[in-house]
Amino acid sequence: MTEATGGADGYSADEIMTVTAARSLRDRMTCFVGIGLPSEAANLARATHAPGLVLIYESGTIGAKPGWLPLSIGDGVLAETADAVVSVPEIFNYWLQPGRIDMGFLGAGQIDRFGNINTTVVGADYNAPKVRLPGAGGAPEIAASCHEVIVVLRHSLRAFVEQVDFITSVGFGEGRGSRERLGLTGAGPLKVITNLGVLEPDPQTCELMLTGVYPGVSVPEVQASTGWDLKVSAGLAEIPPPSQDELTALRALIAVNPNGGAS
Amino acid sequence: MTEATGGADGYSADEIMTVTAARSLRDRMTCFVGIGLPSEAANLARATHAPGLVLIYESGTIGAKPGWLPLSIGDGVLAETADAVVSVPEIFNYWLQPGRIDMGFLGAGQIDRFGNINTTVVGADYNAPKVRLPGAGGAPEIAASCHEVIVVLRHSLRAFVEQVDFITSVGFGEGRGSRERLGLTGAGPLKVITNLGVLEPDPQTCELMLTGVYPGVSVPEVQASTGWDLKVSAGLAEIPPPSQDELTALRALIAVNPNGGAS
Amino acid sequence: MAEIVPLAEAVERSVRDGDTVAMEGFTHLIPHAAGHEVIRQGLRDLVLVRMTPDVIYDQMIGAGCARKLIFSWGGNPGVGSLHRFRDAVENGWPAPLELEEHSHAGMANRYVAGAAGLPFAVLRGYRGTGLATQAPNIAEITCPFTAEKLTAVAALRPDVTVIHAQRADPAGNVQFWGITGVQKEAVLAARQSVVTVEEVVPELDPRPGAVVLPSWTVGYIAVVPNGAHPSYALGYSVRDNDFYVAWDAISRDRERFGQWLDEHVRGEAPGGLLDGGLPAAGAVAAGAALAGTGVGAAAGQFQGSQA
Amino acid sequence: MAEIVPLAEAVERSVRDGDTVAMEGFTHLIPHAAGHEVIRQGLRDLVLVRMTPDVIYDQMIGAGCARKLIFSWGGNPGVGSLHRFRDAVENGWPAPLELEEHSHAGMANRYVAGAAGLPFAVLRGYRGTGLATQAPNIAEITCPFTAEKLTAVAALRPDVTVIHAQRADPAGNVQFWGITGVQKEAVLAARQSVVTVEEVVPELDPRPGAVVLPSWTVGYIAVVPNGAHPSYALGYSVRDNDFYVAWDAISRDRERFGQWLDEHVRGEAPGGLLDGGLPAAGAVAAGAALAGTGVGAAAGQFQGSQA
Repeated sequence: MTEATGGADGYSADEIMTVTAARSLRDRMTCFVGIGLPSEAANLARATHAPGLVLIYESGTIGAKPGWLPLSIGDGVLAETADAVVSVPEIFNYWLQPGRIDMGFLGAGQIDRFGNINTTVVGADYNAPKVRLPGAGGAPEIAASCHEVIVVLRHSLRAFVEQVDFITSVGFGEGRGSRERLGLTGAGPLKVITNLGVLEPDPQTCELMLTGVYPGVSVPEVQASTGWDLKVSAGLAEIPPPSQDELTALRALIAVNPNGGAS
Repeated sequence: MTEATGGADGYSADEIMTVTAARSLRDRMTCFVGIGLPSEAANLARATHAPGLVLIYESGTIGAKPGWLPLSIGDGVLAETADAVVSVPEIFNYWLQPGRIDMGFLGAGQIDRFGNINTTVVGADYNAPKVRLPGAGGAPEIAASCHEVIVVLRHSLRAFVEQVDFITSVGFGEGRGSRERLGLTGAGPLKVITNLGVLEPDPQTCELMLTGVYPGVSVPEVQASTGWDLKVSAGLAEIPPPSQDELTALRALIAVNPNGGAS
Repeated sequence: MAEIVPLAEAVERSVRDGDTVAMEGFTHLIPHAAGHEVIRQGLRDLVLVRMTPDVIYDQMIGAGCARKLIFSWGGNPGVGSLHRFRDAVENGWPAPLELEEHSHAGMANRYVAGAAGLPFAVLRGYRGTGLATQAPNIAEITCPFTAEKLTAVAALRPDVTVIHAQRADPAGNVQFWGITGVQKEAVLAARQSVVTVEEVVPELDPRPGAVVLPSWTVGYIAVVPNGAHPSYALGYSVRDNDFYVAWDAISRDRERFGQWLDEHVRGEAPGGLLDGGLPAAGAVAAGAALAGTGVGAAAGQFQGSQA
Repeated sequence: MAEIVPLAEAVERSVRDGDTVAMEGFTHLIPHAAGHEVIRQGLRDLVLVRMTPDVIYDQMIGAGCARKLIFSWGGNPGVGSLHRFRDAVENGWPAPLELEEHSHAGMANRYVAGAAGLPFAVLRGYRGTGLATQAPNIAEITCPFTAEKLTAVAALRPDVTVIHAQRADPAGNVQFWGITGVQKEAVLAARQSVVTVEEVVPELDPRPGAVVLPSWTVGYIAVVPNGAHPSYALGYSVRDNDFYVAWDAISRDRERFGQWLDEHVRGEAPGGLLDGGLPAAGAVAAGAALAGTGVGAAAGQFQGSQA
């Protein structure tokens, strides 16, 4: 597991990553949430500025309101607090597929310059992988059908690669126009949020570029952790640090998790 | 409405028709039931020799146990007494379509020599019908997918025709082999039960032939009410009259119907 | 987010002349009150969609709201024919009615495709029937794995779907139970939706067999107690079977139908708009003298085909 | 009609070496006890099917039951990798494991097609992914109405589906509620089924959100209280999250895994048949010394992909 780099004002790199991800969610949005970092960020948003955020888990729970971070997408608290619980076929067919969900919130094993995600195998040979990853889960269709997608993962050369070994979920494919050619209805990964900063697609090429860094993080530091020649946006911004309220809420959320966090 | 001809021993032609239809159902069968005569017969069977009969209505009620004859396929009593209530898409897709149901019990507007059913229009021109009938409902897929089908309708020249004006539901199509060519998985209409007797398909040609008559009904009488040259089975049988128990049960069933019978 | 508004406002803001409107409810929970509001608002040229266009569409067709009907079974359940429907088809009164007809399985799957955001659905159906050649939106499709021939039906995507439900909460979440039919699919397939409810309650406690439509999937909610009558809402009312039987005589005659409409639909004003764009009552009943439609034959024989 | 029998008998009468077996339960209601019985009976060469082959299939794969896995997400939810699964794929221990992998949406629709008696289902999915070219049973399909390109997936029809449910009644009707996953479809798609239940109750009173499988759709029922552990049965138990965390260390090492299996699975005899065709416990653990699989890297990064 990546060690969190210590933050400046008493917050960790993981904490500012989660807070930044949470800020990307607007109140009353509908949000398809994966377990781990995405679930942490979405639940933080709901606990702070977006109390009306509608959390949707692939287990079929729509409008779940967990009081703590669930360890799995099927924890009982999700069903017990949901507005509606539907079957797994229904959550994919009636809810995700038609483009009914505003935001998809994904993790990744590898991600490449066009935001394509690999969660299947590391290594060039599918049949003899260097590392066998868990596989697709709901991610391919979340990446295809949500209005927009946010990817949350920690920065490393192993994770940010020129080209993923296997495309599990399509970001911008081979660049601009790929999504349209494939008939993917959503806008794709509009933000990749890491423990160093934020990447967003270049509107012209759809290549991910650096648009924000956290306080104390330098551009070369991010580039050194990225496996392609990472371009920097002309409008590069320093991302505001977590507020005390955000930190307090995040730590409270993790503290009540029966298993001490979904990391 | 066809006037019931008076029966010999204190039962009507409609009563022996319903009793004969009920006898065709075996205990613990699953039976997809239409409203009207089919529902009467199926509920009679459940009240007499087949208490474990599983009644399935297209409203999504599986294992309904109504204490009286429902007027519609969506009466509250069906949902309240069912083992399971499912959506309308589900009843057709998961329950009827896979061939999970033993028996389909249908009515008809017209029926022809190959057991094809018309409930759409009377008259040669679909766009200027002589009589507009209700349409297909669930019948086409019941006729296609139940293991076997029983059709219950009153005998008349108007109803029993050489060729139906419109094929709403396929019986044996153009004769033997048609169902296989169309990919219909069920065996088709193995019995047509009327107020005069019973027709069954000739095993060689699939043409409906007379295999049974009620007491007091003559073969020429049936032939005179049939719009094609009705063949008579070598094994033509006289169908036993209703027993006192059957009649009592049928009359009790109809008596408690809040609207006096679903005829 | 659903808005809770008076029925007249809900219909006014969602339905336009010429729209494709689905009013669903499978025997149970039929949105009759909303149908009456559509008649009162004098909406015209609607493409009406419904698996079982029973009494509710008989009234709307007779009142002249419809240009076309997309359906799978048009009868008065357990009673017989729909006389206004038949008069429109057989005699073009009060206006010709274009038909597109399907089987129940086909209609249900067309809604499923609409709800699922797919352009079509696949079923074992229609093969060998006259429907397959008569109706558009039905095509043969070949399984890419087994080469088996099956049937594809095109997705239904109504402009507006209207349903009746037992309850909503103040946030606009909707809950209905009992025979739930195809209403979830019909709402999710539509661009806009109107839900009439028996009541708004502070909280929707879970109910066995209940479908919940989250507020963000619903357009307008209107509180209309007994808004399904003569259909019913399980737990609130029972089906008025007597009305269905009585409808046979009311609807058989154009004049009597017109009088019924004036008295029981146009005469009621549940939420204003009574005078908004309505034809004079007399104009609607005017064609009645032309009647003599020969309907009613063989109703008993044909109802069995509802299954 | 379902038969209520001991678990060992249910498995013995329904599962054969080489069968395609689906054990479903989406985090909730995972049929762990039945999985252990399959291990105890020494079944071999199974094609295991499951959307989320988590700890239950890690155990069965490690025990040598499986020849092939058809799945969409193989991880320890919220914890990390499945080490036995990875050891089989990366090192062929205890036997090579053939993979056929899909997305969740694809797997769910494959069960839907199986339950619906269709040879395939259609979805918006897979397009542009490596899955589309890697896995069989995925094909492009063209809408006959719009010419749009979509994806077809072949139906799944397991020989046996195994699930865990809260309750059954004496007639063999089965009821489960909470997160109900894909279990209805998995049972209806299969030729045969085994359902373990927390208890048999005289009558299944209706429950909010409950799925009922009528007795005539189920093969065998076995009463196994807490039969989902470490998964849970809503209303009966809570998810043993500590066990999932502990499994990471147990499963990381072949020898420790073998000991765990001997102690907690093979050492238990819930219904006889303990000595029926089992390999000696030592033989299973024998390969443990060959370990050093390098698993465990990056688990934290990868779990996010579960969504």
